[in-house]
Amino acid sequence: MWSVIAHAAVLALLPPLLGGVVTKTKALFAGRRGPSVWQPYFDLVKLLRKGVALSATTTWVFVLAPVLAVVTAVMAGLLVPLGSFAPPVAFAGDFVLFAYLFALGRFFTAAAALDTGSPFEGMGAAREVGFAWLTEPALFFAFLALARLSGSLSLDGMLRATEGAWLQRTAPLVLTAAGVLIVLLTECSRMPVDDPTTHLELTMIHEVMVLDHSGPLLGLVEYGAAVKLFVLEALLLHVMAPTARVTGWPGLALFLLGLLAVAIGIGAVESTMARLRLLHVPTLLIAAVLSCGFAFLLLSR
Amino acid sequence: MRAPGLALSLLIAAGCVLAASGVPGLLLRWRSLWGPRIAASATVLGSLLGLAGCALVLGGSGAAAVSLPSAVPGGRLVLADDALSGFFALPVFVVGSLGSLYGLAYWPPAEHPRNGRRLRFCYGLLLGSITFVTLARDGVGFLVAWEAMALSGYFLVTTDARSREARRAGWLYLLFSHAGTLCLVGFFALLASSGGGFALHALAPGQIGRGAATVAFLLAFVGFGIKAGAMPLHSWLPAAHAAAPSHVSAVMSGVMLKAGIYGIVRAASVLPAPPVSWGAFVLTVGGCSALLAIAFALGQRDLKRLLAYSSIENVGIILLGLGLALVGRSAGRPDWVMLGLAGCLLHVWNHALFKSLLFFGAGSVAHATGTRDLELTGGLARRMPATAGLFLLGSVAICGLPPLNGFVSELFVYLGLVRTAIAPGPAWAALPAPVLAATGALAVACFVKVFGGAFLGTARSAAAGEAHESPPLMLAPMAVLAVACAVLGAAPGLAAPALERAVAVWAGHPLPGPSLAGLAPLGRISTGAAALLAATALLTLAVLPACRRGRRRAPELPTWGCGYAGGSPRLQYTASSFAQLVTARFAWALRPRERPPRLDGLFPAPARFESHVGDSVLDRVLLPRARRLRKTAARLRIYQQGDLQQYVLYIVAAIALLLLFNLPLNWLVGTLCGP
Amino acid sequence: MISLLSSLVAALLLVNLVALGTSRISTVVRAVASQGVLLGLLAVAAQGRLNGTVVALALASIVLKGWLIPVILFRALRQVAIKREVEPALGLLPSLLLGAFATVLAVAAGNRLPLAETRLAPLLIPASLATVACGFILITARRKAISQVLGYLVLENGIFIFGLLLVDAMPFLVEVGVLLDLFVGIFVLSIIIHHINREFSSLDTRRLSLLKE
Amino acid sequence: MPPIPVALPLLMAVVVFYTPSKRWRPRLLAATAAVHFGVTVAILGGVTVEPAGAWLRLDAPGRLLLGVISLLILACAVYSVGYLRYRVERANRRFCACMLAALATMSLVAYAQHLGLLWVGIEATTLATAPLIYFNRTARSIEATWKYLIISSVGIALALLGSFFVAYAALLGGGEASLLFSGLLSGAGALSKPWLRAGFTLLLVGYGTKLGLVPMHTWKPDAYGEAPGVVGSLLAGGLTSCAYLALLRLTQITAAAGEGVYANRLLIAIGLVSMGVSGALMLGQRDLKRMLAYSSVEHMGILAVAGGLGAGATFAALLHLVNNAFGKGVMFLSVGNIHRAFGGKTTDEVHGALRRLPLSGTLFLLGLFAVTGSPPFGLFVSELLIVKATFASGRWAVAGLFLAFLLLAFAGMGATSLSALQGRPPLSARRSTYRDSFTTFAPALCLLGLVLLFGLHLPETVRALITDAATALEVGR
Repeated sequence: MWSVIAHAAVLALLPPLLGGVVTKTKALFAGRRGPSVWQPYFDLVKLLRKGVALSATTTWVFVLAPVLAVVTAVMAGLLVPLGSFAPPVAFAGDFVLFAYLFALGRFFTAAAALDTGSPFEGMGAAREVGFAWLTEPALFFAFLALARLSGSLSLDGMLRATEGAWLQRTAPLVLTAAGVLIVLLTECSRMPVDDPTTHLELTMIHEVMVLDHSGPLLGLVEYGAAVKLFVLEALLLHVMAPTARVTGWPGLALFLLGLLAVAIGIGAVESTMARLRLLHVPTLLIAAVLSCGFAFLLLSR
Repeated sequence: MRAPGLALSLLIAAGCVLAASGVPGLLLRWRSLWGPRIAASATVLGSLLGLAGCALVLGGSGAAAVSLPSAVPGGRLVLADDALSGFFALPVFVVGSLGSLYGLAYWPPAEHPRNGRRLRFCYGLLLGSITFVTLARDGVGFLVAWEAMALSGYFLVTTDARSREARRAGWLYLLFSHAGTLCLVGFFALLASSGGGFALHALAPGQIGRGAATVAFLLAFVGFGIKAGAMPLHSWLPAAHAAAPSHVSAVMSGVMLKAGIYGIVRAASVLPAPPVSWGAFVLTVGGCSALLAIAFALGQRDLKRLLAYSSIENVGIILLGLGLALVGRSAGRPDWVMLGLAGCLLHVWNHALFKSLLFFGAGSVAHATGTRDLELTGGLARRMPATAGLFLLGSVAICGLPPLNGFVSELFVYLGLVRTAIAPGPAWAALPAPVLAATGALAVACFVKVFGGAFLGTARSAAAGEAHESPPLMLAPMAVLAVACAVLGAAPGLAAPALERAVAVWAGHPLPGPSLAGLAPLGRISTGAAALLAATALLTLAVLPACRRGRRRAPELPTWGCGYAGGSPRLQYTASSFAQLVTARFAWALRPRERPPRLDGLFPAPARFESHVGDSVLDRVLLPRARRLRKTAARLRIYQQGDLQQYVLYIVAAIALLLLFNLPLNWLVGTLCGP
Repeated sequence: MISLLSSLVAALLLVNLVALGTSRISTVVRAVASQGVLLGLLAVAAQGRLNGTVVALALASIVLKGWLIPVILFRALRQVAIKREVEPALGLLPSLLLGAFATVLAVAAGNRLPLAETRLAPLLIPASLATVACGFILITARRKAISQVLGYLVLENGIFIFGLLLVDAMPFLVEVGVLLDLFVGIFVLSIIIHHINREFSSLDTRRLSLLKE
Repeated sequence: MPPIPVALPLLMAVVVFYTPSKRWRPRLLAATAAVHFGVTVAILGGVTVEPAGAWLRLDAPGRLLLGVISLLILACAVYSVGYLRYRVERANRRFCACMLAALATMSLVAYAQHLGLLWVGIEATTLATAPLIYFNRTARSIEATWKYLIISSVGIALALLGSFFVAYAALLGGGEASLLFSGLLSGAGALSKPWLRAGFTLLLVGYGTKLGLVPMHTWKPDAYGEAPGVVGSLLAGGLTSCAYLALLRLTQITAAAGEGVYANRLLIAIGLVSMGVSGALMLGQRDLKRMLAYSSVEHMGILAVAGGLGAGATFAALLHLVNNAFGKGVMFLSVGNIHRAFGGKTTDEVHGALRRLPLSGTLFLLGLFAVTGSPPFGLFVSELLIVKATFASGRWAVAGLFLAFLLLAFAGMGATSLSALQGRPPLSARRSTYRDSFTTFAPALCLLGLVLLFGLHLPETVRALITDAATALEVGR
């Protein structure tokens, strides 16, 4: 019971912090002091208080998209275990739901971008869906590998099976982790795939899709993005660093620390790497597919 | 027990009523409004009868059979019903009746004087013949119903016989269809030659040799696969669906293709002891169909051609399920069989529902704007909101996204595939799972393009600007289908018993091991769907007031053009450029014909860029082969130029050949034709 | 007896070569007519005895092939007013050589075939095959329509020779039917020849190639 | 004393020939055909007993053939009444007389029990039908007639030589050289093999010329193309059936003599070649009647293959014979109407036949599906049975080629026919006087109805007729 409440609370409250940590890390790397790690919370509050400006061309799809972005991300979050705690919801095949929830969110975000009728947003939407078709197979190869490893059909079982498998099954897990990392960077539109802080619309992916959102809607978009980052980070953390050995609350604490570490790592990646040319992104994604697929083939011997 | 006989008689009556629904209209004058009305009401009546019959069959009342003497000596025309037939017959009645209602408003006699009556007659005939296809249990009867279906389909495709495009599409369809029928003739003849009569019942393992069984399976797969539109055999499909009236396209894509699937499923259940290679073969074809077809769909501009390609993709998904079931059958794994076939069958229903919904929507778009070109539409969501909403629901469903029905069937297939992965031994059978994932993501891209291109943004043409909402008679059928999609998606448990019975019929016996509910999280799906809807509703209500206020404050606010003020509809990202990022990756398969612009000098003159994605198999493989064949055949003509002496010499030559060389010839022919 | 037979057969084969070797159509008609007469005699000689059927058969053959049909053909010739076969598809000498070769071949083949008895067959079968071959050569090597009719007649004669081996097997009625068919056939053909000459103002079969693929 | 079905039409032919009235001749023709059909029905029904002569006897195959011919020619005769009304400018004396003569000679073939008599009958059919081809009196029709006469006569002459060979084989076998089928069949074992083989080969070529098997088919497109449609149906339905029955009888004798394998291989090979070549020549064919001629060649190929499949396929072969006779009847009669209405028969002149002639056009369309073996028409059933027999005899390659050639034929016929049926009719056609009348439409409709019936449900009498014929032809195979 407590675990469920804790899970919900963490899922609801923690995500913006990760974003703050990433920004902070980048600032430090850049030698600036940078905004406080709590800045995302302030931004959210500010946005929620603001009014909405709706373009005359938009329809209800435009409003529905941010809502679904949040809802899908949160629901996906309810499927991943946090540390030693089992997720509130776990059942055979929930990994499919996990992946398809994000697809649902993507559908509406892209549709909303087209809804504005702005050339730039259409461009961003095209890139979003145009890259996703390579991240999905990578993710599913990862799931196959984990399922083969664990013999389980639910995310919970899959992610716990990495427990102890690192010793004898190192290579597949490294490959899987690498693939999942690339998937994360792409899905959360991070370097080297996308630069969330750029101001050149022509080069953006995710940010350009939400150019027209404002006020609470923008707030929802930002929050949804944060939750998505959080969830995928949790997934990645489970694959590459099993923390479930430490059971109970300490385990949860340790896991959250791990999440912060991952966030710092992402910050480091972002500040040390340059953004790839858009034409080269698919190559990176294919590399992800191949590494996860190779992991599966190694395991299915 | 009377129930089985009752179910069968209901289904037969339904078939007859449907087949005859268009006949009264033929006797009336084309201008009379009663022809369509009578046809529609007869179709609805027949469909109600049929639905009752399906309900009984799927409800588990035992199977019955009737038989009449047939033209084949010792053969009989057998009609029988079982859960499998009922399962495939149901979409006929649902989509058929809704389509006829839609047609009342979509194809009124006033607008189509010449072909309305023929259209309605063939439409009824198509529905009736498909019903009998599912009921027939002997080769001759099956082929008769099959050909009736194919020919009525041909006349429906060529409804607008004056347009060259429709005639060409129809001829292509007819040629493919006849090739398929000949393969089926071979299939049934082979079964009969080894299994005895033409009756279509499961053969005993020893009854047919391994080689013969494989040849039979391939014949059936090609013959039925042509109708189903499996990937290398699909070339007739896009043109035909684009040429036919929309409610006909809905029936063809939603129901007629499924007759092909039914054939493959039935054949696979009739042939004994499938080797594992069959399953692998079907999985491969299914995977290729799904992935490549959706890529082709992304390349299309014509809305209905796009939907046709997406039908091929869904057929691919269905085949994945079937292939999994076959693998499970040869590996002796009931859970694989259950999940695979359940996914296959449920996706048949689902695709029937959302694809006909989408075709109805496409019809409404064409009806309102007079074009099917996605580059000329746009901004319809504000002019025809109801259509837009229903179309959006259909798009979400066909992408297999929760909480709608497409997700459920794909989940079954995924579960089965992953079960093969966690089973000990080689896990090659799981490889289609990532392919299916990529397909799903591409489907999202494709239908975002469709919905965005047609309904979102601003109108790209004057016609789209003056579009009008469709009449209720066209909206109501779409609404019914949308509700059905939602119900199947939210409560898949409703379909579980029917699915299990159908699977039991296919396997020949109730499967051991856990039930479908035990294998797939049906309950969790329902709760998840409920939660998703509830959360969305709450959050939407939360932000709605703010949006209202925003609208009221600034009703005429333009979109933020990143500082560029002079926005024009032509500046919008077009559907084609939206898809370009993906289609470029698939250029090796799509082979787009591109005419790049010539840009030179510092200030290049205005240039135009053209790109067109045809059907590679047709344009690059079949048509060249056909041309070469014609050229080779024409070379024979020079031997027949009207010279009598030459003709007499042929006779002498024939004698010489047959007489003087009769021994070597004998040997040659002997090696060729056997004893 | 045998000597008579063999001399008749030799005459037949000689007539074949004459028909092949001349370009004057009236000569060919006469050749065919004489062949008809020879066939009648051959029928009697082959039987070696005079019973009703044989005599009737011989008479029928002589009357039809030796008299009636030539009359018809001469009438046709007069109507179409042509004298000789100019520029045949295959030259006269080549076709002559070909005929001779075919005859030799037939004789050679005749000695290989399994035969019922050694009196008639060794003579008649090669003769019949050779005549058939000459008929074919006549049909295919000549261009005038009427020459093809003549070739067909020679062909028929060859078959008739073979028929002489089976007089007992072949009921008289059938023999007469065969001859009747032949007669009617020639009759119809001569009519058609007349029409061809009217429509195409020539008997050259090269003109007869409107119908082709 | 010759039997009535032979004597009656012969007599009436003379009567009609000397009938002065142009209007009465077609009616007499139709009446005679009707009476002939009545007599035939009576005979088949066993009402009248037949004189069991040695040479002229109606055995089971003969009964089947007689029924087919009689019905087909009845349809043709009724059609001619309406047809000749549209061709008042033509003299119809020869036409009517020759139709009756053809009926008589074909009936003679059905009765013939003697190899020589059979030959006489078939040669007579050639002569009787030649003037019919020449009906139009144009240069093209003369040429067609000439080629028909020469090629068929040469072929038939070879058939006579072949018959003599067979007789000689019997002579050599030591038996009395009777050419009665019963005698040949009973003494088949003693026949001398080389002579029999040679004889069968010559007979195959000879009667194959009448059937129109490749490469002896060259006369067929010309004759069918230039003859009136009704004559085409007579040739393609009746004449070919006679020749095919003759061929089957000889195959039976050859098989009984132990040369079955040889005969079967020859038949299958020549049949497949015919199917392939005719299919190739139908591709891009622009003349409707020539297309039908090649389709007839193709069906003869199918029949040859079926005949070569040995016992078990005989029923299918005979069923296909019946269906083909009636199906070709439908096609030729309706294409005759189209020819009348458009004043042409190539796809350059004929467009939109479905709109110009709704009745005949529809008949032609349905006939197209019928002769291409689409369900539910009778030819589909027979082809299905033939394919089954092919598989059953283990000839997989033959079955594959068979199906491939069927598709080829469909591609050729379909493209040509549909381009003629669909589209807008040219102005000239819309002006022309021809309209579908009862007599020009009903016969084809009835034939199509029969083909459809045989596809859905074979009536017991017809089935018995075919089964008896099949069993009689399978004795000794």
